[in-house]
Amino acid sequence: MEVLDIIKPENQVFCKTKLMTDCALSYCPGCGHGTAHNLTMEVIDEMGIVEDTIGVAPVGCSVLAYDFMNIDMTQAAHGRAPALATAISRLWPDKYVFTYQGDGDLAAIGTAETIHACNRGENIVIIFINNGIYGMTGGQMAPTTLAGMKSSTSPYGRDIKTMGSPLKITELVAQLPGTYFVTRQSVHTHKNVRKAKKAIRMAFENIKLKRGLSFVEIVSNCNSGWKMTPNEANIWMEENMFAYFPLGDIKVDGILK
Amino acid sequence: MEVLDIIKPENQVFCKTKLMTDCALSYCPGCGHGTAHNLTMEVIDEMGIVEDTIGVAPVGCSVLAYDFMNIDMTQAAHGRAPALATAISRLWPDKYVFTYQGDGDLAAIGTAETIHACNRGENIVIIFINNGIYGMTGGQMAPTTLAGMKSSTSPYGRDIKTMGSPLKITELVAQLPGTYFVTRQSVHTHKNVRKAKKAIRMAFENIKLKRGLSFVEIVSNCNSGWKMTPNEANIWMEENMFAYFPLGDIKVDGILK
Amino acid sequence: MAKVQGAIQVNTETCKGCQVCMPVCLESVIEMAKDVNRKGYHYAYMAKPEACTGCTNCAIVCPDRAISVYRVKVSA
Amino acid sequence: MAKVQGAIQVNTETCKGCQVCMPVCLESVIEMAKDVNRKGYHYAYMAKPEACTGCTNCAIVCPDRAISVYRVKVSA
Amino acid sequence: MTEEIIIAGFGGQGVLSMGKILAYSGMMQDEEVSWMPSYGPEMRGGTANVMVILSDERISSPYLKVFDTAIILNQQSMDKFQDSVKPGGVLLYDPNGITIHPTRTDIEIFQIEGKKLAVELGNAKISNMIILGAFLKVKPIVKLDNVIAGIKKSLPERYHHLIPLNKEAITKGMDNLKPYSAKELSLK
Amino acid sequence: MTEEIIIAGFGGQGVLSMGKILAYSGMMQDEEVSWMPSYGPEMRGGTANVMVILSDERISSPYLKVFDTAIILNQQSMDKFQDSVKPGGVLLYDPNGITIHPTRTDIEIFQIEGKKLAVELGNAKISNMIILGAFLKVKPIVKLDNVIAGIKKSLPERYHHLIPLNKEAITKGMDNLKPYSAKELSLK
Amino acid sequence: MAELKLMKGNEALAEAVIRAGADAYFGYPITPQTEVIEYLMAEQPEKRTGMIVLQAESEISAINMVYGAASTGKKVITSSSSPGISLKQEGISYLAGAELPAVIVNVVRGGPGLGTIQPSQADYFQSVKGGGHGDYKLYVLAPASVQEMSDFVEDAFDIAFKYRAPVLILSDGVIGQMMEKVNLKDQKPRITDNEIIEKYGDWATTGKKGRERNIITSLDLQSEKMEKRVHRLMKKYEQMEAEDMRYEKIGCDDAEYLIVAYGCSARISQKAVQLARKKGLKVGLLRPITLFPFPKQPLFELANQVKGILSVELNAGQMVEDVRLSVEHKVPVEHFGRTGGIIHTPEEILEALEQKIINHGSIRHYKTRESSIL
Amino acid sequence: MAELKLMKGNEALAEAVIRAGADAYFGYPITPQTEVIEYLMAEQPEKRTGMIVLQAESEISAINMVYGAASTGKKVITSSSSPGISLKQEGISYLAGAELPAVIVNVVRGGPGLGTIQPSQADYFQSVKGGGHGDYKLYVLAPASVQEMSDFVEDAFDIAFKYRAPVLILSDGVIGQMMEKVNLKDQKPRITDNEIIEKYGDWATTGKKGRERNIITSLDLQSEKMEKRVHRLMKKYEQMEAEDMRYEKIGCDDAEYLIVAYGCSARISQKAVQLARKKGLKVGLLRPITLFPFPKQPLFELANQVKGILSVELNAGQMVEDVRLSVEHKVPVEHFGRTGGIIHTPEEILEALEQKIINHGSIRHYKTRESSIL
Ligand SMILES: Cc1ncc(C[n+]2csc(CCOP(=O)(O)OP(=O)(O)O)c2C)c(N)n1
Ligand SMILES: Cc1ncc(C[n+]2csc(CCOP(=O)(O)OP(=O)(O)O)c2C)c(N)n1
Ligand code: SF4
Ligand code: SF4
Ligand code: SF4
Ligand code: SF4
Repeated sequence: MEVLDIIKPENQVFCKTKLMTDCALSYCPGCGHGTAHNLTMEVIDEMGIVEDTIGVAPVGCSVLAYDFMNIDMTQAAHGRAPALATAISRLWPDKYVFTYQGDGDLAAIGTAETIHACNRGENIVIIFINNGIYGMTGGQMAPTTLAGMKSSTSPYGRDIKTMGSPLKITELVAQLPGTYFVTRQSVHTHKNVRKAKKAIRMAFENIKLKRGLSFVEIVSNCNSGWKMTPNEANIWMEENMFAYFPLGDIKVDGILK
Repeated sequence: MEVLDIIKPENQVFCKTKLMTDCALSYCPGCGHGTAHNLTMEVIDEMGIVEDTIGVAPVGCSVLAYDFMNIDMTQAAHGRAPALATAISRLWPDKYVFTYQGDGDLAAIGTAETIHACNRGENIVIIFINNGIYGMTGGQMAPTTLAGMKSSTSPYGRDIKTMGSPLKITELVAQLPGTYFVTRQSVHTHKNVRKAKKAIRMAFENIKLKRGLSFVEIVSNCNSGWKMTPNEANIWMEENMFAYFPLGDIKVDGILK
Repeated sequence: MAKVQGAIQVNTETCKGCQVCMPVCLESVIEMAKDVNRKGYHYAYMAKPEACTGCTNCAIVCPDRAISVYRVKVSA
Repeated sequence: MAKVQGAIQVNTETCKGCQVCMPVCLESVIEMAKDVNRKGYHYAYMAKPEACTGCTNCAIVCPDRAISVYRVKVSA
Repeated sequence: MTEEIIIAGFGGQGVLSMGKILAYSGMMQDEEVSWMPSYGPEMRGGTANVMVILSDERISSPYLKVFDTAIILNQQSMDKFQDSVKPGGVLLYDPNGITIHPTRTDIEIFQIEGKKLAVELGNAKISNMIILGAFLKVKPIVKLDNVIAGIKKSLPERYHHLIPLNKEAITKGMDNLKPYSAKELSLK
Repeated sequence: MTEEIIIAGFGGQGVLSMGKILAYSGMMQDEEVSWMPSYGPEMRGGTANVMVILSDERISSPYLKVFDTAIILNQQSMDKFQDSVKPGGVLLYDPNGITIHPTRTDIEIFQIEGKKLAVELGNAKISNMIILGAFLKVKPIVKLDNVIAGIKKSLPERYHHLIPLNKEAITKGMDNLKPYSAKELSLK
Repeated sequence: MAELKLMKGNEALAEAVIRAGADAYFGYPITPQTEVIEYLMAEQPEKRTGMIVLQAESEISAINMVYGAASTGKKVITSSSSPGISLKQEGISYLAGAELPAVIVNVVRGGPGLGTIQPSQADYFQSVKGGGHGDYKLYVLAPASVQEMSDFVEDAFDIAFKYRAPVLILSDGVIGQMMEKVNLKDQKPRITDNEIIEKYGDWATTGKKGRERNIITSLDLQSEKMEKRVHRLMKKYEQMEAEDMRYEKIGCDDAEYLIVAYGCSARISQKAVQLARKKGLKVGLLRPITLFPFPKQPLFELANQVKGILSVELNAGQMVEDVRLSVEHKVPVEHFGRTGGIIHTPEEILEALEQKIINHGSIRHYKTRESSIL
Repeated sequence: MAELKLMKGNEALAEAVIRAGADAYFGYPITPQTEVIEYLMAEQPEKRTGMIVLQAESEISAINMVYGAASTGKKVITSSSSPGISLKQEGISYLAGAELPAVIVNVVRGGPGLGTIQPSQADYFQSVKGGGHGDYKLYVLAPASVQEMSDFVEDAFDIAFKYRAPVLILSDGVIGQMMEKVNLKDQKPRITDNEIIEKYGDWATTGKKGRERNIITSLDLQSEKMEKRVHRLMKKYEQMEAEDMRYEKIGCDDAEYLIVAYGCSARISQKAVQLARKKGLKVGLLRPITLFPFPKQPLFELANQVKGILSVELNAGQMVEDVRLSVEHKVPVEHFGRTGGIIHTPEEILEALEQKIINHGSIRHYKTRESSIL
């Protein structure tokens, strides 16, 4: 059978969601941000809640998320997205409010906002892209940078003694009564993508059920920051990042696993 | 035997340490701050380390700690004491650097500084006075205010749904690899005072041994803020605060209990 | 017994040639083109069309959603 | 058999009359004075001197360290 | 009419509330009023003061240096504010706890045993009302029923049963005002 | 002598380092130099440019609007900077990927097949050195050995084994410079 | 309905927030303005109007909650005092850059640093020159009475929404802590969600329903766009100067000398003017009600009438610069002010006026400092 | 020993920090100054001089680490860019209030808000009028070359310790990112702990050894004391004006028109002056090197010589106010500047000079705004 006979509208089984704009992603080739963006928009599309969704973009490579996600979005100051989301969801209790943040944004400068929004159990979703580095500014050390890992501000590798251990902020917020669903996923293979999408779906369903805060960490590559090709980066990620940041659910239905 | 025959220098078995100034404490009658101040100074006196001790005062009722503790002290911006202490101990590695902070200072505005100083495992002592309220400003709700507890900003009692649960910051920092000794004490009875002093002693010994961060929480009364007499407050504290903030060691020699 | 035949369509302008679609294609259908698109990327294309099962693995891992997938049932 | 006899000396000016020293005194030695000090507080005093064992319980719970404690051995 | 008053004493002596009731009373009879407290970390036993102005014109500055009347409840306040009384003005004070008595001869001075009389009334907390009464005896700038109305306004419902006691205290204050002349002292 | 240059192209084409080597070379012969890059979140494939000035006097503005020479490596840059060349100035460009060629007739225009020649040399990354060579053919403002010294300075030790290759690239650039006349085009 | 009450400035402001139909308050305690959040928590506006009150974990979180609320078209306000306001500077700059309507209240205490909790006006520069980064200004209202603490809340919201810009109410420890009679306005109904979607559908991020999506951001990676944004802001400020500048003149008609003062200093200076008039000195008072836009023109005109001007502020000399810029150095302008929490008395002000202006000609202004420290 | 190098402004500054014998750097990444911490981390000053470099969890933490280090008499520095500097305002006010020596670097980008990462000078007001709360000023150095990025580090530390006050190095994206030749100074030895205890024993909190204890605080609950503190600060600022004001004059001797510009704008304006001179226009340039203290006196004197002044800044009009205050409105002073990250060219500057000054008389200044938006 000829390819052209197959490539017909009626045979289409997958294409880009309409909730992503036509604007070309500013991300580096193979960067997980793109996949995470798409999964989030696919979930919102499938739930049919786009009219009631308000997103909060961070400061980081995904600062331009609002150029790509075809929904109402507000851009927050570095680290403060959870504060914005708190206010928005308090004032619009029936809206689906989510933040999309990187590890520097959420776990360094935004630590207090993250911890307290989680502790208050705001009825929001936090999507947390952990790529172990500050991508936007050119690859500096993040709270999640692994021990011995090189970055432009740990050029000889992260030294635990002087720079501290990689921070498992996700495990910390799981300790708080306010968090209802806490999970760690990745988006570098088809299997992981499918799992991650399920997790994001569950998170947004929790908003509908007013269950409190859902925290979805996505361990992702910053191949530019790591100075690898995308596929090298994904392999390195499996071998090193997953060892320290194991994938899977951490807290489900408010109960720690 | 006549009292006057007993009250002679040679018979003295206890008196105020010379490391407390003659300046009358500005604290309310029966406030635990005074006892905590004295215990800290007694430990430093007994260890003979006053010449090498640098204290960091917070913003809170104990902002004036430097008027009472007869040692070198720096007064920090609200919540930032751990950042100051980090710098001081990095630059003076052989000094005994400690912070003395209230719950609003350490667990609200100072959350990020607390978490990250603990995560870096700075070689300092943090003395954390948890009185479940903002004393200095007149009794507002603190992160540690108990569920249903009244304060001037939770006049009908803390509502968990809108204000979040009382934050167990001490249990959180115990999760971090950087903390070496984490304990919760009180100073309202002679028994507890003796235990608390041992804990503070151990904390300062850890500095000498460069073991990393020691975190000593002292659950204390704010009888003014709680609108009770000191003894009423202490009884209420035993019945209510200790139930949620149980006394005892949480992490010893870097191992969680 | 019915067998499926798939095909992918790559948007050669949005494709960044990152190659993350290659390892997830169990049939090794995809390769990168010799020439480049306007942004200078060697874009992906179906090197082995006959082998494509239309499983969508490549499409869902594509960060830029440059791949659309089509599938038909064909009787062997 | 040797018994100990204690005594406390209260700094009536720094005492704030908070009374936290009372419950910890197993011999109920301490009470608050009728009259007040310059700050207007009813300060603590030894109401039952003979009962004091000089255990220092009161002194170490006193936030203002207003109590000094003395002790002597006396043969019964 | 414009009356500029300062009331000063310990934190626990009801200084601020006395001023508040004065202000409310003035309001009850449609006067302009201002109430400017000292504030801060009010540790128990700290000193407090409040500047109260009642006037039939718009009040300019709520913060003043000199006053028509000073009501003094402890020694620190006596030392600090004795000289703030305008010549010909009034100084009213509770001798209880006062060791150095006023020495000015260009003003009217009165004593009121607020604390002592309050104990007689069986409620130490009421002394400030007694002193208020004494002040109103010297300067009847507000009518008694306006004062009562003012108390009603300033007290939460749950305390309204105390109003009769307050009234009693005020009259007791009016009856026990004692003029005091600095001369006597200076004669000795 | 003062030479004001702009170099512009894609992020990956070695625009900034070409400018850096020029600056270092100038420094090697004791000239004043300035190197002013565009900067920002350099996502791969973004455009980059750098303004380089070599002069025997103190340099005033490192940021300019018009230049003696523009070295152009992609279409966006051609569109943006063609008009920034001073009348009588030089425009040198790599035709690879250029669809709309320069049209000015009041300046000297040259082509250099940087990318193509680099592939011949078996290292695509070296194209910027080829282009640098071409530029030095047009404007021999720095001596070759100073350029080599400049490369040494700007490259980390571990890359010094590449210096011969760089030298080869520069000469190749010098040999392959092609003058280009906008007229031809406009004639068609 | 309207009510006459005796209230603290902070309480009057808090009550006015509810009555103005505000949707939310976010704050963190700090003396001398903690009564604002305490009053709101006690009043349970959630029950009265549905308004939300939340104690944030910090001032930074509070101002960013304000940013979030404002980005959805809600009427939102926060309050703090000097150190807390410094922490809000990034957030305030973001509000200005993203062109969001919001009200910020600063009940000023003495700085720098932890300083003192006593009254001060030392945050004038921070308020009018932009304490945050970048080219922006705040519309700054300076209440001088408890009544204005109440009235200015609605005025502030009106301006904030008229211009889609943050507005600052710059009060001080005196006005915040004192009690005066206050006429409370009637309760305004809160705007409904649907009204917001209607009215602000062209910008507010309320969820894209039947329209193109909205984006709130202060970022423009293209400089051309960013410059357009800055010009848009500058046009707003021009319009504020043309349409919404406010001030009050007291006894200026025959004045030979002028005092310029705002907030509590204006109240105290008013008494000083009375004392001066008693002495037969023709002194007037110009009280800027908006510190930005500053009453440049009225001052410029008065400069033709008066012999000299004294700028009275509870600081070491800040507004005095704007006074000089306004009168273009046509008459001597000097500064007087106490600092560190000490409040100048009417007597002190009159004395300063006589020494520095009446009995003293102009002095070189590039030596300003000297004249500014008392 | 001294060295001639080709470096970026940010790198030159970082290298100078090590060579000045600094004890510590605390910072957080932000464009366009991230090279500072990256360079320091790569250089491992801990091995070169024992200097400590730490990436803090935020700008707020960094400035408070600076406060801690400074309180023990150590030589400490931090750097950031506009939004990060706004977050530091409380800490900076604390440094000023507690009278601590420290150096803060702001490599300015365009605001407000997240704005742009491109060069700007829109933080002038924040820098010189006090972005933080309370009565304080920063000594502000404005480098205009990579050489000055290097040289001003030691100058800044000297001033910081001379006055026990925070010093700001106000740079911009152009000066921070450009490369020029730079003559690096020789390595200075770091001051030893014992020397600190010797030299600063009267205030630094190094542990009380053989002396009364030291206290570092910015708090004075007694207003009388707090006012004394404020007066002490004001005296320092007077002394700075008298002893440490810096500026550069270029072609001013015969100038009929004057450009006032600092930082990158001064460099670009210098070229504009050259272009003007080519056209036969007698234009001079006064470059303030210290923005506080501002060169009031030299400007005041030049006002007797020139016909008009153009204040050129990469912002919507900020320094122009200080220029007007300095010349006391004796000559027309106008503003020109691009914003949002766009850099004005020499040609644009000359054009503005001709339009706004040379071919145009004075205009009413209370309408400043109009003149300031291009
Ligand atoms: C207040 C402030 N500080 C610092 C920055 C500079 N900055 C921009 S993005 C970023 C870090 C981004 O890293 P991350 O959050 O991990 O997101 P990523 O880019 O890796 O996706 C920083 C520090 C800023 N814009 N604002
Ligand atoms: C930046 C800043 N925000 C707020 C305040 C006001 N403030 C002073 S003390 C305090 C809280 C103190 O409470 P806590 O830390 O629990 O100590 P406590 O007084 O109970 O001992 C606050 C909010 C301040 N001084 N600075
Ligand atoms: S820098 Fe890293 S995180 Fe940012 S787009 Fe590139 S790969 Fe992704
Ligand atoms: S307010 Fe509370 S914490 Fe503060 S001194 Fe009084 S009792 Fe202690
Ligand atoms: S994953 Fe997408 S972008 Fe990457 S090569 Fe494949 S098709 Fe192209
Ligand atoms: S505990 Fe101390 S302060 Fe309290 S009553 Fe006893 S002696 Fe006095």
